[in-house]
Amino acid sequence: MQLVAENLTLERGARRIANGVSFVLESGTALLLTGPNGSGKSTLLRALAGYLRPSEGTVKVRGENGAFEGSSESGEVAEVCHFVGHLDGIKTHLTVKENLAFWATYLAGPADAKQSTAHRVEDALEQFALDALAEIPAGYLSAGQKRRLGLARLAVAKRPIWLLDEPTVSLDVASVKVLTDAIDAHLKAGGMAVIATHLPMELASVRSMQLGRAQVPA
Amino acid sequence: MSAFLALLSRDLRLAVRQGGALGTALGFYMLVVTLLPLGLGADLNLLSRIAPGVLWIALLLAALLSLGRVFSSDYEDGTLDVLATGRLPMELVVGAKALAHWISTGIPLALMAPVLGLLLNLELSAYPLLFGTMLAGTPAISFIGAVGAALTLRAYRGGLLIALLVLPLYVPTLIFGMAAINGLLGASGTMSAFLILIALSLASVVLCPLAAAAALRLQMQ
Amino acid sequence: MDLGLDLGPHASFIWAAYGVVTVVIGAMIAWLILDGREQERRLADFAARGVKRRSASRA
Amino acid sequence: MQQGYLLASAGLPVVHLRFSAQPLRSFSMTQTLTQRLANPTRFMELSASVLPWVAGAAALVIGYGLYLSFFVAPPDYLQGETARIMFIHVPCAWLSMAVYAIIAMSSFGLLVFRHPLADVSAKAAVPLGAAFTFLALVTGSLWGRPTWGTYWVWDARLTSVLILFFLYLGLMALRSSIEDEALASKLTAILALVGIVMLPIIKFSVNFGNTLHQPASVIRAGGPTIDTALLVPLLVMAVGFTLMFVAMHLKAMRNEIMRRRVKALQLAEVERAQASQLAAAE
Repeated sequence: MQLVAENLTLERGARRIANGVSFVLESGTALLLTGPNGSGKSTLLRALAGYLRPSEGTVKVRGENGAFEGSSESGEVAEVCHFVGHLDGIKTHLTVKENLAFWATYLAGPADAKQSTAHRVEDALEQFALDALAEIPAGYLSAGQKRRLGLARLAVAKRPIWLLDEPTVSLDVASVKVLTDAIDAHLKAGGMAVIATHLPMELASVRSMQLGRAQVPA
Repeated sequence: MSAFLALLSRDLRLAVRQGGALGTALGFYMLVVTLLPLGLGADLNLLSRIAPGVLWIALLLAALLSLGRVFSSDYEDGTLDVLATGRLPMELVVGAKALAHWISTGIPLALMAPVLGLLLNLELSAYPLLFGTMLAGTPAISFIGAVGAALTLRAYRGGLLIALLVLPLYVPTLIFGMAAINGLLGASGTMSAFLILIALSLASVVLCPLAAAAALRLQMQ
Repeated sequence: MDLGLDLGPHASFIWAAYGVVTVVIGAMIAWLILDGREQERRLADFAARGVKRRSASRA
Repeated sequence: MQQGYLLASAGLPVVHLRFSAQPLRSFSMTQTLTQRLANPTRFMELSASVLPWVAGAAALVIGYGLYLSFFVAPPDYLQGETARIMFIHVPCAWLSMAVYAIIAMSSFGLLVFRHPLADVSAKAAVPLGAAFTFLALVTGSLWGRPTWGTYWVWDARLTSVLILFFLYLGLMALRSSIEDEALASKLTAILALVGIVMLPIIKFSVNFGNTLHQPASVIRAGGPTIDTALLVPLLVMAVGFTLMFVAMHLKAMRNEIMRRRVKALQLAEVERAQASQLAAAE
């Protein structure tokens, strides 16, 4: 599987954020987006997920044999990706387990049919060291715990593309290790990840792309 | 379908856990119905004549109160972004959330209407009709309101703006809701307004999610 | 307001109607013209300083 | 110039028509006529030459219409002189609906075809439509006082025009409360389309009550029922008002395009300042 961005031009309001960004991401690799604040990392991730329609260029998913499988414009990329943004997407009135159980049902695809929802939730709780907190309302969690809960969503449904926006923010060293292990396992299983970060991440198979300042007109 | 039900039940569960929203809407409903006789004079004949209209208008306003939060809480905590990556089309996300609003707010308000009818000297025999027409009309209120809530997601002065956008669109619901009660109560006993009210609700259930979903997609950029 | 017209007992309503229309439409036209002048002035100001739009510089 | 990228790919040699605050970048012979008319620069040239003629024609026709309405048209045998209010009331009422239709069509053009001028047209038309709707209400009520004995009756047509006025207010309020202008345009367009779907339903619902208003009398099968002595001035005024609206709409669109150019220039200046700051730092 490949994630292909072709000549993306992105605009916010009347401001140009990115100009002519292209890349091909193969199965089993991660792409780190680096660059200063305001260089368009988040915007690029939102365009990959299909929230933001590029003013030029396309985002596509290609299958094993290079065949076209879908584009972000028609929402097909969104359906095969996990998006973890700055906000965790957590309901404070639900318990940790209820939060995950909802996402496990809501985001489930054909790849998840083998395992029951409860099973997937248990696995995710364990993987992100949340099992002790399972019955606690998410509103009581610390910032780091909330972040882990947000990231645990990655484990409740199998999706080949992970789009992570500054995933290590408010995580302690041990939790960063949990996250990098999860990403490495995901890559080893043939997944892909695009990660916006200002800190280097130690991953097995990684390329990086430096985003500059928004392009200045001539 | 399971994603739709999961979203619906999550929203209902949140409505129960948060609790406050429904209580506020019911309290507001009761208060408006209380204020009107105080303002209009407590002539029982007058009150029983205008009771259906008073109950409908107060219900519209009370439902409007809780509409603002339908999408904004999910937008603010990032849930909406993740909902958009589901297999469920945005139209059905809107449908599930508007349906949850109807169940958690519309139905309790409709149930409350006959009780408030007591205050307005409404005939006891009218209660089933009143509840029936409100049950038939409130889906239109939730679904049309969802369009307003979606359009004003990123607007400042959201609450007042929703009222300005949505109340004119509630005019048909109000008129046919009133006409349905009068038609069923009156000597003519005509059903036509009641049937139109049902048609209006069904049409808004089908059409409103299209507009609301388009509005939401634009604002997630 | 005598234009040699006898508009009957309700003349004031007729004059009021025509008056409101004149005032509102007049105000709209005045606003359109003033707004247009203002925008032209600002554009001319930019032209005088040699600032060009992104697209204009590329075409 | 280009940002860093992993794999170079050739730029697509396609002209993308899209909504933006600036005119389209380049023009090729392959563009269709509508695309060429959609170009704001072209619109500015065309409208500049057309506008004085439309405005002049509107002034002449309205002047002639006023002469007809006051000095030629006889008093109505039932309503007397007050029927003269009709000559301004009906054109305003007609424009209140026609302008909403134009807004709805422009909104459709923006949402579906992303026509660059469609939003300019919709945005420019809303305040004009609101003003004509307001005038229709005021003149109608001034006509109603001597005729019905009251300034306002809850008759079906008056009520629907009042609700139409609220829809206009909603369009203006929504646009003004969203900061991102491109987003505001599209959301307002959605609201305008919701409105055009709801209007017939609102009209139908309001009709459910009794109507005191005279039934539609100008356009109906079997020919108009108004006497030609009144009909001619009415039609002349309607044409005059329509021409006046076209002129005002063109002018408002021109102003809006200029306003957007000013914004684009301001933005270019900000970016330039940023660039020079960056160059100085290096």
